[in-house]
Amino acid sequence: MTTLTLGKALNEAMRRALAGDEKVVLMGEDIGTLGGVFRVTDGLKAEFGPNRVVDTPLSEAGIVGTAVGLAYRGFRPVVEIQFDGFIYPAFDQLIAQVAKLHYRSRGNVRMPLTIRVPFGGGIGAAEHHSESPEAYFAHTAGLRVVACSNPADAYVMLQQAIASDDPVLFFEPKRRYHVKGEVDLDASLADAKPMGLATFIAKGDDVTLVTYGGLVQTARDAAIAAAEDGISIEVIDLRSLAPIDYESVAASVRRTGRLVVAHEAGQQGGLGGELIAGITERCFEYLEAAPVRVTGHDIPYPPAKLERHHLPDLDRILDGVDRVLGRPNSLSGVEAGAR
Amino acid sequence: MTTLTLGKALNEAMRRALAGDEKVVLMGEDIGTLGGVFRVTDGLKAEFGPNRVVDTPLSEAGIVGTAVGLAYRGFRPVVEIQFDGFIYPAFDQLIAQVAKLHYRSRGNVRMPLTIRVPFGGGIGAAEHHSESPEAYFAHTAGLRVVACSNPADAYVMLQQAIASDDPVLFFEPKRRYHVKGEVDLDASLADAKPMGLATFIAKGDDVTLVTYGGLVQTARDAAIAAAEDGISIEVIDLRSLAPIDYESVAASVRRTGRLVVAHEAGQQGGLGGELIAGITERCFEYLEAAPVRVTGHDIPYPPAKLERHHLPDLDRILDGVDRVLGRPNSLSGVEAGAR
Amino acid sequence: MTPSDRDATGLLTRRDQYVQLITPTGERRHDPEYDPWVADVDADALARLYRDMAIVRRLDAEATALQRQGELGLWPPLAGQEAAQIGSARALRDDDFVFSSYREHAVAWCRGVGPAELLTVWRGSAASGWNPFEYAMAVPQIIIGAQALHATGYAMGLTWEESDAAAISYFGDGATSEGDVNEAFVFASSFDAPVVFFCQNNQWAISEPVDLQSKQHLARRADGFGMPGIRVDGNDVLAVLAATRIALDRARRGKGPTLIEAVTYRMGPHTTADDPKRYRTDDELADWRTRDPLARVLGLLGAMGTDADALEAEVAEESRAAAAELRAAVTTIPDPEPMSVFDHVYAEPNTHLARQRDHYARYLAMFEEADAAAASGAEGGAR
Amino acid sequence: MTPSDRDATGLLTRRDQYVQLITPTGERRHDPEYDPWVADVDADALARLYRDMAIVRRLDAEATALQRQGELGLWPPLAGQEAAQIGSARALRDDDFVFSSYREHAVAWCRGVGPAELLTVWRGSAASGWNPFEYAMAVPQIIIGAQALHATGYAMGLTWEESDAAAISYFGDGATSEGDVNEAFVFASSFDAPVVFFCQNNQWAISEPVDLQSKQHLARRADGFGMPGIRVDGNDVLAVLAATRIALDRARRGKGPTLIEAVTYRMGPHTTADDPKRYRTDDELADWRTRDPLARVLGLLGAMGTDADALEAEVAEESRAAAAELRAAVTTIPDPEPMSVFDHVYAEPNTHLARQRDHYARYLAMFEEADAAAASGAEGGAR
Ligand SMILES: Cc1ncc(C[n+]2csc(CCOP(=O)(O)OP(=O)(O)O)c2C)c(N)n1
Ligand SMILES: Cc1ncc(C[n+]2csc(CCOP(=O)(O)OP(=O)(O)O)c2C)c(N)n1
Ligand SMILES: [Mg+2]
Ligand SMILES: [Mg+2]
Repeated sequence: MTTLTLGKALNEAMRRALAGDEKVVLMGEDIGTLGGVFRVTDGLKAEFGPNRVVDTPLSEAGIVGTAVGLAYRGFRPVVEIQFDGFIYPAFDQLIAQVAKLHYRSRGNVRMPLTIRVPFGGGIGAAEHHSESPEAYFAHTAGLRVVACSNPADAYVMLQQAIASDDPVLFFEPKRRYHVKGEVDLDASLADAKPMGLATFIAKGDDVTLVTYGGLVQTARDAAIAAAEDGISIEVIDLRSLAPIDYESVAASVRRTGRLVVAHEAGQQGGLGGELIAGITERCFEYLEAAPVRVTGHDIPYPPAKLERHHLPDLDRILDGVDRVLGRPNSLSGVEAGAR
Repeated sequence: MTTLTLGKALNEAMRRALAGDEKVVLMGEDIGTLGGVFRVTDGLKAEFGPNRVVDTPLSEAGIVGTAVGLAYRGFRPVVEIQFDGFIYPAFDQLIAQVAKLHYRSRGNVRMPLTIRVPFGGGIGAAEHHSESPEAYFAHTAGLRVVACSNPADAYVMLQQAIASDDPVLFFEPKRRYHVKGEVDLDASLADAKPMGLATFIAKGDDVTLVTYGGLVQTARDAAIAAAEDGISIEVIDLRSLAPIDYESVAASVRRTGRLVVAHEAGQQGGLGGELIAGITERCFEYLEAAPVRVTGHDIPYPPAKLERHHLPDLDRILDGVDRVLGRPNSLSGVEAGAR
Repeated sequence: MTPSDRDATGLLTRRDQYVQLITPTGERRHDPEYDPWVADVDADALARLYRDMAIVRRLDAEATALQRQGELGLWPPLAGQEAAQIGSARALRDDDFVFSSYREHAVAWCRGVGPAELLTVWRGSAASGWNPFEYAMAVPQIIIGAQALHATGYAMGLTWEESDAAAISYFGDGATSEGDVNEAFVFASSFDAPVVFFCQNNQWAISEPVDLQSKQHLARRADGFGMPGIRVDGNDVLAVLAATRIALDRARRGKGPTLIEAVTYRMGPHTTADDPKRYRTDDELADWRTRDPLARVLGLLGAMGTDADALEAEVAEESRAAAAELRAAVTTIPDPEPMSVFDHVYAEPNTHLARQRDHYARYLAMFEEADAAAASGAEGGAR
Repeated sequence: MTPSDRDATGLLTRRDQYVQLITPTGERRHDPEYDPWVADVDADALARLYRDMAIVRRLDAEATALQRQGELGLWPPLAGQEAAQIGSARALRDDDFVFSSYREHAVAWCRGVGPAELLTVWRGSAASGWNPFEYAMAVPQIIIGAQALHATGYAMGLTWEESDAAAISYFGDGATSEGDVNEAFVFASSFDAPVVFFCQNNQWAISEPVDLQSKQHLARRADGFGMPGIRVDGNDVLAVLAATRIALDRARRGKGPTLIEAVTYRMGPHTTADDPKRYRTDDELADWRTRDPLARVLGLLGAMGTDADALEAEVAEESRAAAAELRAAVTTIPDPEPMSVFDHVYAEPNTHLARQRDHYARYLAMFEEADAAAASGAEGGAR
């Protein structure tokens, strides 16, 4: 076991992928000489050369579009989008090409791309640097979408994503890049837990709290705080956002009867809705209360000094827990219908 | 009252908007001389000239991006995206600019754009010509999203969208362009029903069936067919996809206790999930069964000869109705949990 | 790279004109720069190019007829662009890779794509007609310009593998307005990618004339992106062959990308769903008819001593046979199995899709049971 | 438009060189084509341009200091680009409209944007610092290249209104690789839009050198899009002023867009979060220091008989005052009200957002009650 930051764990995962398969190439803006604005690719260009770790022109559609061509040629491009808010210029190549080409070619053309996206807020950044666009991709057939939340997962899941023959949107919680954790650098991928499965972060009986990415730690803290009030929260790190590991979540909800979903992205059309609908379909008769969503507001990401009034935090998550438990909460007295 | 096709009703709406406000300009590919590939803008360039009805170069980001600049100058651009599948190159301008500029400018800059998008399948078209991308936009704060389903609504709602000071994604069910209906060309917008409100297409007591766009007619037919089996379905045409008129839907579900949502778009992360979550939050104690989603599969839009196996049709909607009613259905015997 | 280096390639656009080796009336125009590249093209070789063009013209007409008769859902005719497509495709090596748009039927034909494979997509029977790796030709691209980036990325991969193969991307005049095509120029130039950007300027993007897209010759676009641009008579199969060979040679020698603007004309509608009468004149059409790609070759062959009438008759016969084969092929295209709608969404197992697939299978089974029940006179569970 | 028309504008890029009117050592270089455009710039006018540059340089340094001291979240320094920004901004009319990127602080200053307004966004206190219509300058753009299309659309609107105002878009060398910028060239040229594309080639896009974006001079990009391109010494305020005036004049005369490549250098980090030592050498920096935009103007003014030392001292005094004003201003920027997070998402009432806003208000109220309860020693409902 080695102690690494989440960013360094990703770096090691790419080093191992580059060393293990000569068809793996990294592409992106400032990822080579600079090592990425978050230094996640630090040292890799020096080690593997400019044809394996490629500083590209400033064009996201260009990066993803050329990666598609490279996949045609048998490469496994690992693309870095510098910040979440800069993925939109590449949207057409991702939605109309990357996601569809395997289907459109009747399985002849594989698109084993990995699109790395530092995502989410909490770092006091300028606009367009704190977005949570994951729902756009989770709604896109042909893509797989995952989000890591800790160094150990980051190390394993990124290697699994690169090894996957399907295109994977790989979301990295940028506010967690510097958080340290234990990583087994020699762990074999063979017996590693598949990236498609969710993880139980904390066991509990009263409420199932599902989240992913940057909020997983917040959810864990919420569970600890709630325990002091005698509330037992089961925390699930979803990890895979498409497809969703409904078996794990449903198993938990059948025990707790209560579900809270938290994410930084806006509520309207967000993944919380998908989860609640999917769980309601599977566990309707087990539900003891309406599932609750604790999310970012449906607003453009606000200026840095307001982000704490936008992002779900420990208190807002606990307020959601109180709501699902029928304890006093911010909407107490507000008629459900009027909610 | 005049009998018009849905396409012609849209044409008349734009004619009236162009005549009523000199700042209204239409922009798009082939919308001028040709009158649009669906002829929806037929005759408007001849009537209002090339500076009001503008054939643009072949670039969706260019069209939307220049429309943003025109909005800065005080214009009200009405943009046509030729087909649903071609909106993705404009995604960055729509998500990072159009949707955010009013917020980003603290209310100083208005983006009264209307983005017209012929959407959905059922016309046996080539790939990229039958997409349902509405959920991407419904999840985007700052945008309004509406879908019309009949000539009368098309005529009024498009004028309302153009008159709105907020950007509106206006979805037109292309398979319904040629369907005729009664339109009051002189109706005043003042007392017209706001585009934000849903419409009750058929009254019923057993099940609430919510849909929009091209499936509204199918839902109506389903209600008629079900009536023969003694099942009374309330059909709601959502019309506004963001924001959703939850009051109307909730009022209905409180009476029926059962909800079925149908859309052509894929299920994973689709609007069905948002609706079910939103209604569960509001009507949990009224629900007698798990709400059901009847949607397109989570696949890239299939070749023409397979689209009938992708799109929800009358039988699939009725199967969903049977499911929510606990009548024999395709999943009878399948354990809910395993569903 | 200094601009003069680029000039040194001697390929910079000739202003207000284009490279032409065969005049519309069939005279051979001599060009010291381009002649050497087609020195090997004798009468027989030229006759083969004529044959290619005649056959694809006939196949294209047949496909249009098949659409009119309801056998195809849609067809985008190539009529008028035979020389641009044949001249460029015949310059390719088998291991070069083609990234085309939806109109390059003649290119597909040169790559060996069979009649049924050519029609499959347009019949709506499957998502694609052929395996891209079988013919080194990608699935045709409908999103305008997207394939230019794919060709560029593929070519970048070729350089990293130190291969001397090349990639070629076909797109139209309208496509030059899309960001993707311009970004492809940026990447190709930056990485000296061995890619040929073959732009068929057929004067129209559906109803929009080329000067709405650009007031400048499209080949001129190249210089600003640090690559040479060649403007060639796209109705002159010999000039197109020469230009493409020059561009491919540069690519193989590690000199990077080249943009070729082949000036041609779409004689037919944009697709069978289009009505060109709404936006262009008969005079324009008549004018371009005088620059027909096939007639001029027959003329030149005659001057070279070939019995043009005999060749024409012989090729017409071949074309009829090819057309008959195409017509026969269309009905052999199998209708897809309902459940195949779920195939190939993912390369690996996907829990969500597997579940959805299972549900739909149960749904279809319900009807079979119902039918069976109905057949046996019993009560069906489903309507 | 034939290429020769464009040549006739006399503005086509001068290869391997650029327009320069003041040498780095302060000699006045005469240029028959550009001199007439700055004939009005006497010693006083030149001194004013020096003053502008000196003050913005000082303001920029002060803002960097404020960031280091934690008063700002981030700051993208303009150091080194004073001449490019002042020379171009001073060519504008009040009714021309500016669409800039995030680095054009000097342009904003010329437009009259106040110190607090300039810092608001970088302090993270609000989504924007000023009302775009008050200064005819849009909210700065962070999405690289997007503003080029906005300027083009605005300019299209100007032609439809038959106004003789113009739009100007500022972007960097890296931005020329984005599709948006190239599409802006297409639209501007196609509609003869009165827009000036002002590209500050400061040699770097964060850590990426300009030749990764283009092997060709960026100004050369213009010709292929049917517009003139001017390559100018971006550290020569007089040359930049002349070039921008020429471009604006063309715009006002209905001649359409012009691309200006101002060759300059980013002397500081990309932003205060960047460490340039990781990707560029001290020698490069030293080399560019010899081409300083301010020193050369002082030199020329001296040769013109101005007491340069006196001017320098006087302006230094002004600059200190301006810097002090900036420092004082930053603390006057009000912190935003929590509930303002919901303001201006929509221009019209929105049912969903109203509900969400109400819920959040109740949530915040819950804490106030709790605090109040706690204060009065009672039991709080919330943690
Ligand atoms: C991104 C995108 N936008 C719009 C369309 C609709 N469309 C199909 S073909 C076409 C015109 C293309 O013109 P050109 O590039 O000249 O090719 P040509 O059809 O003339 O061969 C358009 C606008 C599309 N397929 N893709
Ligand atoms: C679409 C997009 N992609 C990436 C970024 C991240 N980014 C911010 S500035 C920058 C470099 C811009 O370089 P250039 O255009 O030369 O402008 P400069 O910063 O040198 O003034 C990059 C890559 C962004 N802001 N937007
Ligand atoms: Mg064309
Ligand atoms: Mg730069």
